[in-house]
Amino acid sequence: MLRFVVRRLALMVPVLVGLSILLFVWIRALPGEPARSMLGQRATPEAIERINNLYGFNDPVLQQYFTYVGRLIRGDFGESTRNGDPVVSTFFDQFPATIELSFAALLFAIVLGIPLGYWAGRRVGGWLDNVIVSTSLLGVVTPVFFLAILLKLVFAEYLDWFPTSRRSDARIEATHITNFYVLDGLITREWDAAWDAIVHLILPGIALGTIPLAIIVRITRAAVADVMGEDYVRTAYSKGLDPAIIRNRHVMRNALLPVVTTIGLQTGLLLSGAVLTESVFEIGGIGRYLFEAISQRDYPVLQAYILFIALIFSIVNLLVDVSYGVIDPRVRVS
Amino acid sequence: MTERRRETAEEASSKPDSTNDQLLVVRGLKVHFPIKHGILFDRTVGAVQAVDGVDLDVPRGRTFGLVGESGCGKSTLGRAILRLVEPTAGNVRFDGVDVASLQGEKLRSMRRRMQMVFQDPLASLNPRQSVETIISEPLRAHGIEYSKKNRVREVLDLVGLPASAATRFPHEFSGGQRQRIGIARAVALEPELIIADEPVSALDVSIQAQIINLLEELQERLGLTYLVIAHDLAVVRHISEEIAVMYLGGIVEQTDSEQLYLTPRHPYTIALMSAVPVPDPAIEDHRQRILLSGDLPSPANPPSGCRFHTRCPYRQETRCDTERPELRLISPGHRVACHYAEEIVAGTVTPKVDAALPV
Amino acid sequence: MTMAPPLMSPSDPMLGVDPEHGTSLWRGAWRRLRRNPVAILGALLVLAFVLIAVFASALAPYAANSREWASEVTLTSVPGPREGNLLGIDRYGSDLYSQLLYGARQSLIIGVVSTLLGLVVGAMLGILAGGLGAKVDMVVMRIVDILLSIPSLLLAVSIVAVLGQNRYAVMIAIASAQVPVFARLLRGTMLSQARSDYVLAATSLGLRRRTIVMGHVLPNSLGPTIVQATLNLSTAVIEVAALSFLGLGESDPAVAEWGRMLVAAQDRFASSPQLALWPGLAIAVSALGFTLLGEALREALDPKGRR
Amino acid sequence: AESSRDSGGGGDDDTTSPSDGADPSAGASGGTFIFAGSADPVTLDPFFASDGESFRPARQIFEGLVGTEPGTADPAPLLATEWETSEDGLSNTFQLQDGVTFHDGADFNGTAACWNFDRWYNTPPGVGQTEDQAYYWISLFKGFAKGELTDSVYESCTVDSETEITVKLTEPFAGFVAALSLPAFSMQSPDAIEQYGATGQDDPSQSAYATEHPTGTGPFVFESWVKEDQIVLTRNDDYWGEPALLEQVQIVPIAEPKARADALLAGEIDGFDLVGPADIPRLEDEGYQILNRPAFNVLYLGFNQAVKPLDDILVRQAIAHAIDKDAVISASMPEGTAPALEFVPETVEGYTEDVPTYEFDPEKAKDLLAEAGAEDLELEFNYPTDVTRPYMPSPGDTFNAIRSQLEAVGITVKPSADVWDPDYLDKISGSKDHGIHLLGWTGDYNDTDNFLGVFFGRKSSEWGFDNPELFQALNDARGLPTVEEQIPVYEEINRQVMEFLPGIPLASPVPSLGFAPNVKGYVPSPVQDEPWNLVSVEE
Amino acid sequence: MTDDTIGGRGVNAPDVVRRDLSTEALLTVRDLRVEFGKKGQRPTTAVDEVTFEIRRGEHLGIVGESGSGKSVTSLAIMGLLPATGVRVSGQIMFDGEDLLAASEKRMRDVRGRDIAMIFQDPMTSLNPVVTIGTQISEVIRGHRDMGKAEANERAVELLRKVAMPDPGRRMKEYPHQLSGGMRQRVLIAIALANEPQLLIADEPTTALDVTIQAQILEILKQVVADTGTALIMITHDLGVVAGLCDSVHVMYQGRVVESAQRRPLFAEPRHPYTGGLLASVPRLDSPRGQPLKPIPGSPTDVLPWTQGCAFTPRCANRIDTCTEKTPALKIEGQRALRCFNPLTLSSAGGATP
Ligand SMILES: Nc1ncnc2c1ncn2[C@@H]1O[C@H](COP(=O)(O)OP(=O)(O)OP(=O)(O)O)[C@@H](O)[C@H]1O
Ligand SMILES: Nc1ncnc2c1ncn2[C@@H]1O[C@H](COP(=O)(O)OP(=O)(O)OP(=O)(O)O)[C@@H](O)[C@H]1O
Ligand SMILES: [Mg+2]
Ligand SMILES: [Mg+2]
Repeated sequence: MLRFVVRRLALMVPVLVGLSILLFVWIRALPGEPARSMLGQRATPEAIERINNLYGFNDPVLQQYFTYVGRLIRGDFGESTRNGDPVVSTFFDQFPATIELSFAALLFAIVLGIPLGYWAGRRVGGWLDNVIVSTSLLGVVTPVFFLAILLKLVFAEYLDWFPTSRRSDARIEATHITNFYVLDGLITREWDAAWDAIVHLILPGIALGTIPLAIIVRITRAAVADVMGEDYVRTAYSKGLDPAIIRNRHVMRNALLPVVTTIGLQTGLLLSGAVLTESVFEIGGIGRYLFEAISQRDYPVLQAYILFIALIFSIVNLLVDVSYGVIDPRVRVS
Repeated sequence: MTERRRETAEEASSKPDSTNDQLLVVRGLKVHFPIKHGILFDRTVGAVQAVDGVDLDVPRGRTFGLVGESGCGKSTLGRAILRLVEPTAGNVRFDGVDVASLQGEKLRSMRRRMQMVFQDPLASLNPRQSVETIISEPLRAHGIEYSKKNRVREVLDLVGLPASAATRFPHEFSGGQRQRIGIARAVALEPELIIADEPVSALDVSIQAQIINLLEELQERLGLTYLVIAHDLAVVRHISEEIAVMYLGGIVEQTDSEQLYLTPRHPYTIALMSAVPVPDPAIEDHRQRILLSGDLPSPANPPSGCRFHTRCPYRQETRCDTERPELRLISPGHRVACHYAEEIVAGTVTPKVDAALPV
Repeated sequence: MTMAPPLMSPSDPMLGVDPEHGTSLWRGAWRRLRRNPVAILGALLVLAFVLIAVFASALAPYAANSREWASEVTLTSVPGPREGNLLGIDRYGSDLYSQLLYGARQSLIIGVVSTLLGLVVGAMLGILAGGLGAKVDMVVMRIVDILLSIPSLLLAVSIVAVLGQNRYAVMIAIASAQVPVFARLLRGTMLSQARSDYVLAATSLGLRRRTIVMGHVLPNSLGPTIVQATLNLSTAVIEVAALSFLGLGESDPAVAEWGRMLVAAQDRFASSPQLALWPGLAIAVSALGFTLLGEALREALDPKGRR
Repeated sequence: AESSRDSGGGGDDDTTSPSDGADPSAGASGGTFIFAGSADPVTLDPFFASDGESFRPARQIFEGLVGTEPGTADPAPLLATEWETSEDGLSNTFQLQDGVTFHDGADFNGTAACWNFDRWYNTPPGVGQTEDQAYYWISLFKGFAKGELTDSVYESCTVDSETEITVKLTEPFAGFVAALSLPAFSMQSPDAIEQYGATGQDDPSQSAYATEHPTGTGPFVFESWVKEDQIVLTRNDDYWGEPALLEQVQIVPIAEPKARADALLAGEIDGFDLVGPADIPRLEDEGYQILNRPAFNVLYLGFNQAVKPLDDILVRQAIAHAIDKDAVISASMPEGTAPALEFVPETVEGYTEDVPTYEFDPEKAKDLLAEAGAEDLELEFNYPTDVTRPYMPSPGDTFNAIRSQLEAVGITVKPSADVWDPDYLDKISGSKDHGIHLLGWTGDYNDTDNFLGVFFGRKSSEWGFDNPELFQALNDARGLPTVEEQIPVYEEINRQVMEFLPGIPLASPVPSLGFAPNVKGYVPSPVQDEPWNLVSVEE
Repeated sequence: MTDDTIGGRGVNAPDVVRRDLSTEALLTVRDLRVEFGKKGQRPTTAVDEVTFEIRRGEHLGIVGESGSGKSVTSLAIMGLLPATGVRVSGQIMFDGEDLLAASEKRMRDVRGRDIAMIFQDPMTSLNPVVTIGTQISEVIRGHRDMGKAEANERAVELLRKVAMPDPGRRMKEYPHQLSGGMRQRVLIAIALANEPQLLIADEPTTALDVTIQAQILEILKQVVADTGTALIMITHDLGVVAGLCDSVHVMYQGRVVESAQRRPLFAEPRHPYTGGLLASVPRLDSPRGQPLKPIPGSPTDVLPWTQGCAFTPRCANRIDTCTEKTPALKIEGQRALRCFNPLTLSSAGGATP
């Protein structure tokens, strides 16, 4: 297992290096200059020139790349050209927000999706299956931001059950240690703050979680339907076991294998969706920030963030594979 | 002792060559599939020794049977002969031509002369091709002039399928009919050698005989040479003139069909023979059964010495686990790879009765 | 030795076979599709969508992007449904109903073109990887890995950023997000098909490698890819909207494009919700059509589905 | 004049504010005020900031020598009680407020004031000396002691006494005193900067001082900043002026105007800046307050004369006659927005009504086009997406309205939209590749050059014309030592510009603030100089 | 059992009367009929008119080629046919109780305790993600009030009984760590865990190699003999039946076409299908060169039973009656036969002594 993990980590290196080169070239292919973003509306050509010289934007791309790599090696990811914030520290400032959101979304998707998928998959073609499948399809085809706007309109503005935006209520005293607001609230025993953070996560979590939910429902359903037809389930029935044991030990434990993989694959989707959800709900996470970085040519942020995201993506997939090994003993040995 | 043994070995490998017309000559064939492991770059840390030093002579116009348990390397051997997998060592001469040395076009045209029939008839047919395409495509590929309608009909007729089958697709046929299509495709090229890898084991019992008979009839009509691979000793014995018994990548015994049945010499063959059930209560009730313990060891990590020694009821304290026995001629036309073949015949070496439970 | 079985009727040996065994695989799939109400619903939705897109100019009461009633639109109010304007006026002064119909055209064109583009490029990469051996495979798959490690929307956004804001940029952007998906899928199916016996058979028959890859492996591997393409049409329609939401896409604000209409309506959600609801619904329904069709196609082509 | 920071409330000339709640005694003392801006500040060290969101907390924490009259852009005493400019305009003497202390307890006095001037002038070369950081210093004072830019307008600051300093300039600078009202030139605590100002990074705007220890003399003391979430300030009990009524204020970023309105309606915030025009009726209907800032901006339709036939004055005039500014305003700007006559808003010195005007007259427009031989005129029309600026609350709508009007006179419009930053700005200011475009400007402080000079002071690819006379006139006007001397000159330049018609000034939209019904005492300022010490939130 | 009967060389003495068969039937299947049909589709009859009984300790063989309804019959007995789309009629009396009428809850008690089953494919019949130990002990604990440790002990004992090497260690292993033969032993252990009265083995050795098959059959024989369990052996391998079963039922297309004690059946098959099977299978002991006599056609060439004898299209012995009437299962002494024109003794190509 350890060998496997090490190997996978090692395999990530070429991908990340490739990505960093690709990104570097790509980002410099973006028209428009970071200098313009830095200087604003009425920047004079001289000022732009000075910025370009100062930051080396005029150097040959190759030279810029090596400078960049040189700094990377020293652990320096640079600073945002927009506001000078050190990229790493902003990333860690904002990342908790995105993780919290994604986690809420996944939680919603998993907690709801797996049972629904199970019920649908047990009787493929039954009325319950049809209801679940068609509802989950609706989930897939509704654009994330549209759903987000609708949820916000109905549940925050019209019904006033939930806050309209942001991660926390400014009126509630909260101490932030980790920047995971829910966690912070729990650590500091500021229960109201923790609760407030949870309440703020509900609508965005649902909006972001709906597509994963639909996907999880579908995969679970298919997996359950497949597993139900497996010989070992028939064996389990032939043993006269308690239905609950058959469901949990024999059906679900096997059906979860593809589901776990799918959950891992949702990471990319979640981050895409986070860009939109964070915009609608005004959450200061990396999604929104990254989008702004792209449109404003914030090279250092772009480079570092996309690399970080790719890294996280790979790590999540690694974790998925590892957890796969935990559930599936067949993977464990090899 | 050693001296004598070397002699017999030489004798064994030289003799068949000199005798009558051998269509296929295999010498020292090995196929090892590397097992790769590594942190960044794959290193080969071992190998699945699927085929590990096989000599084989298939006489022209005859049927040669290859029998052995699942995983012992039969299919790999068949494929290696056709260069469908690359052999690791050894050579294969087909009608005097070294198949291993052929490349590109030469190899391609050589393939026309050696064909294969597969175990799973459905899987070996492209589901998107009609029977007509399946049969005519190889003809086209080899630039063989043919009149489309006639040749396909001819071949179908040969394998006992109606002409109307030509326009249909594989999944519309029953298992036996599919196998006929597979055979039709193989014979369409008028090959000299057909390697049939488990040609009947996926078929219903009641159909197997049809296919076996078909194969026999085609051999008669077309003068084919067969290498029939199967795990079912009864089937192999039925159609083959010469049989080789394979165990864990190597051949342990080879002789003609009659001899093998009457006087099996290798302990594995003896056990195999005794394990095959016979549909006759009278015989079944009186049979002596030699049960082997355990399973086929992994070809990735084969036992030392005699590959069979871990399961062999006749295993002796010496040599069996240290020295790999060579396939040697012990009587005319009968070759066995066992150190104690003669002693077993003589009864000086007897099976251990106290062998462990079938592990 | 009798070989032709005496009773096998020479005219038709396949009497009374299982009804599933019709003819070719695709025709079998087609049969199953026709019997599947979900497929029919999906096909109807898609058909309606396509028809509307093609005949938008005939169906719409007003010209696209006419802005005839621009003077009646103020910052705070937009005329609602009324005589002559079935759904009311959009925020730029055109007939909302007409704009919705024309919007189908935009969505269809962008969706189809970008998916096709993604499919073609992805398929080419997939064929390279799956058909040209381990070295090419390694290189192509690393590239695909790299592309896949960037969330698709961000990839699309950065491409639009490079290519500028126009419809073609959007198409290319959405296509590029699909490329790795198709490449990977096709490569996977091709590699697994390449291991199957009929490929071995083709090799043993002495067919050329190209014939084997293009004539045997590829056709048998296309099924999942085609299913994926159908599903991706729905994603593409949604992604167009998402890009519009982020302010990227067709540059003319008044142009009839659902995503843009939906986004433009955002700040008037409270006073004129119809401006957002209709395009939102249109996106969802057309995406639903493609999804249903794709799902049904998947089931029809899935051998396991033939229970 | 008194500053609003002094007791006495809302200032003398009754403001544009509809809020009459400027009576401090009516406001309950204490409580928290939560205000939403549109983005997180970049830095809390205002010297290295140039964006409004960074200045918003800075206005509460810091004060400069000079403030503004509440509700206007006119300079008013703040930390300096009075000042005097020498005849030649090269020397300025400031009398300082006595008994003022920084939040860290240090005294504010002449030494501290000159320390600030010296700090600015001696900004180390490198990142800090770019317009990206020391934007206002560079654009107003031109140079530093060391580095690439050395021709500074600033010469020296001398401490005459603990309450008097003299600032010397190297050339006349009529806008000097007004410029000091910019938050960038706020007085900051020397001790705090010396203690926390060092940066590991070479970026001074991100020092520990600038993110965790901003220390000024203002009515509120910095408490905490959680990035992308909130800034918390608490009342400065030792404030030299009128201590704040509020116990605490918080500034939160909410990017979308509609989301800010939603948050206000949901009671999550007490007020916010930059109300979206579409949200105004919604808020008003619900009883929320909308306060308008006096417009201090201008939106215009620019012509790129590098593109034919825009270099033809007849074509420019034709377009001017084709546009119905009132219709454009009603379609895309908040109520109360006035059409613009020229390139400076009414509040700025040098504004005059006596400029050439071009009334809405489509027929005349068509005639002019015919006369110019440009009947089949096709124009690329550039506008930004995904942005709202105070002068451009809804660019898509503005574009759409103008497009319709242009099409009505037979001009074919080719829309071309870009993301504001940097694509659009790059295209307009950095390339020749554009046709007519929407752009505008919000003034920083009361200085005509801050408008006209910025627009027309030099040859630029935005306009694509070369008019040396105009450039020279603007250059000369800038060099006049006093505002009084400048006014007639700028009036003349305004006339000249409208004759030349490089673009069409469209409007000066009023930026609006939204507040909960119970917020009192907020005085909007055209230059956003809005200290919150008199704001109160009633229970 | 003793070691030497299984390990090494074992000798099976000719034991014609091996077991003490009680006279009273343990299981009686009467007129079993199973129809499959989805809504709107024509139902297909998978099993029809199946009648047989098995006594305690008896070994009964069901032979037939693929699709003949062997598995469906056994699943019907177990009550494991799918819940929807199936119609089962007839009677399955087990120990005096009609299982077809029993509730699902009651069936749960019966399954794994009174009746157990071993399936064909040992590779897929064990849950890949659950340890062997759990898979054995869960069936023990499911039917008996037994603690975990005790159940584990019993499981180890069972593994030892099926000659699993190193049973203690195997408990913690997963199915993929075992070879096919060992997995089949585990399945046998599971089936025998509660000492059922009836064991149904559905082609338990088809997926295994001959040498392993011999091991498994030997073990099966042993454990069944030890516990006195009645055994229904389902197979298409006539050889397996020949050495194991007391009586044999040959099925074709869902119906029993011939049943008899094994010796008479193999010695003189009467149904053309039985005879055809025996003549078409190559025998190891038959002299080379003796041609096989295949059954012509394929199993898909069938006539619905309603239109006559299903085997007619492939039958060499067919007469006109075969397509006119449906043959009934007629009992002639020790034998039951469903044929209008059965083989005579001389034409039976099958068994040669
Ligand atoms: N491509 C391959 N890579 C690695 N190992 C392989 C490969 N092909 C076969 N083997 C291994 O080689 C051994 C021999 O396989 P082979 O298929 O030749 O056996 P076989 O005798 O034909 O078995 P069967 O009767 O099951 O078909 C097996 O252990 C198999 O796992
Ligand atoms: N769930 C099902 N739905 C519909 N038909 C079924 C189902 N299960 C079995 N059948 C049909 O019932 C018939 C008998 O099947 P069964 O599995 O009993 O055959 P079998 O004799 O066990 O064959 P094999 O030797 O292949 O296991 C077949 O025609 C099969 O198609
Ligand atoms: Mg094989
Ligand atoms: Mg079966």
